[in-house]
Amino acid sequence: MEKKKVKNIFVEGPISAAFIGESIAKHSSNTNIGAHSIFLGQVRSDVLGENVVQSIEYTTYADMALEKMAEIREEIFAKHALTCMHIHHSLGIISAGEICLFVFTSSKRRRAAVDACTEVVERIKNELPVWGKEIFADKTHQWKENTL
Amino acid sequence: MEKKKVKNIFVEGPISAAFIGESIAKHSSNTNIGAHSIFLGQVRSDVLGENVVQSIEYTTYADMALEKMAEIREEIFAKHALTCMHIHHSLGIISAGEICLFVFTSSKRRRAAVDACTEVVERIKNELPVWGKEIFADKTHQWKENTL
Amino acid sequence: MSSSINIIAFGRIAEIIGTSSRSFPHVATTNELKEFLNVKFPELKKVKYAIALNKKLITTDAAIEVSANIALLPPFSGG
Amino acid sequence: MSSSINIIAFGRIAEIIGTSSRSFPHVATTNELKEFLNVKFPELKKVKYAIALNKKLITTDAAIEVSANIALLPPFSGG
Repeated sequence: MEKKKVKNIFVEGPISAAFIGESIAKHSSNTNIGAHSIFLGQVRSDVLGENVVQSIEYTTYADMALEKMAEIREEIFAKHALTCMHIHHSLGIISAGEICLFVFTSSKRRRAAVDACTEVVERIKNELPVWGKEIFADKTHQWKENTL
Repeated sequence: MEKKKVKNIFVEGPISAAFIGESIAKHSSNTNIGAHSIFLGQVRSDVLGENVVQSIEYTTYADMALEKMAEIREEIFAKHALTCMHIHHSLGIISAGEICLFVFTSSKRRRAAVDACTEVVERIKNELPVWGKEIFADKTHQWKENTL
Repeated sequence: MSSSINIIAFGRIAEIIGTSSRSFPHVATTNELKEFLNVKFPELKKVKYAIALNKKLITTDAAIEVSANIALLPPFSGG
Repeated sequence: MSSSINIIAFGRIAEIIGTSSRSFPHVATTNELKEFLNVKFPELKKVKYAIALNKKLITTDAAIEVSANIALLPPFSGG
């Protein structure tokens, strides 16, 4: 089996805006970067009939997800002239309004960062074994399904 | 003449990572948002022969730029199902590694935020009367030209 | 002693089979496993799910080794 | 007293004409203005620039009112 560097992308709980700010600040020392593209997923309080989503509980099959993510990372770097890419996905209960996904790509010119960011978000949603359980105000729940 | 709400997008000096973090944090109260897309332009220390870019000095024809930006904003909102859009562009001297452009779009589902962000960045670069003077270490300069 | 296989399950599938990790008698292939599970847990017939063998999604019928990591995966909904 | 027009210039164009705001004798159209400027500042011939009248880019020859806001704009390079 081929070896890939497997980086953890999962964090317990929501991703704070301050953490995102700090991640951006760290890149000021790399003066070869001209463009950053960031995607943030935020938990939405969708209304389903009489119910309102209060939070989403995320679980994953971590071994498989991280192996798949390493594969995606390798393919994205082969395809786009990126300087760096950072990905953070929440696990556990994330309340409406909180951030559950942070994708951050950087490159010399904007095209690579923008294209890679969009592509990796699609691949995360379609290919990573992660599940979101939408928890309603009355404590019932339903399982999210990503639409392609 | 038609009236458009003209919002200022220009800030003197670089855009701080902390400001970006605070802007993100402000959106947690809007639980109708599911996706944020952010583009950041960072000043690159390009090498031209023996010279290295130390900073870029940005100037604008503010009256015309803000009128054009209001027009772009209106068209972007008509085209994409956005919740909100925030744009900040630096003026004055911005050093290599500092952020000079911050475009921030939010929407219920990711497609609108992502497409609008990419589109508005292109339009800002192509249509706003803003000029960047690349200042080299030896204090000589050259005028940037955006490539399409 | 007849051999057994260990199966992990996630999300809605774990709810249906009542646990996230469980042993079953060994079956030879992934299609046979699906048939076995559909009989044991009729509710599974209503749910779309995939099988991963050793962390790889199975798209056609595949042989199951006794030592394989077998996972039952409902539709993904990360991000 | 002959009428005059006020012109603002930016970036490289302001460097060439030596100032960012300046009066010139009134000319009737934007094409005439370009000819006048090219004679007065031969270096301008080497530079691509656009003219904005009242904050709108001019793409064909246009009449210049005495009161018009006239701006000389080198290629944009924001962002």
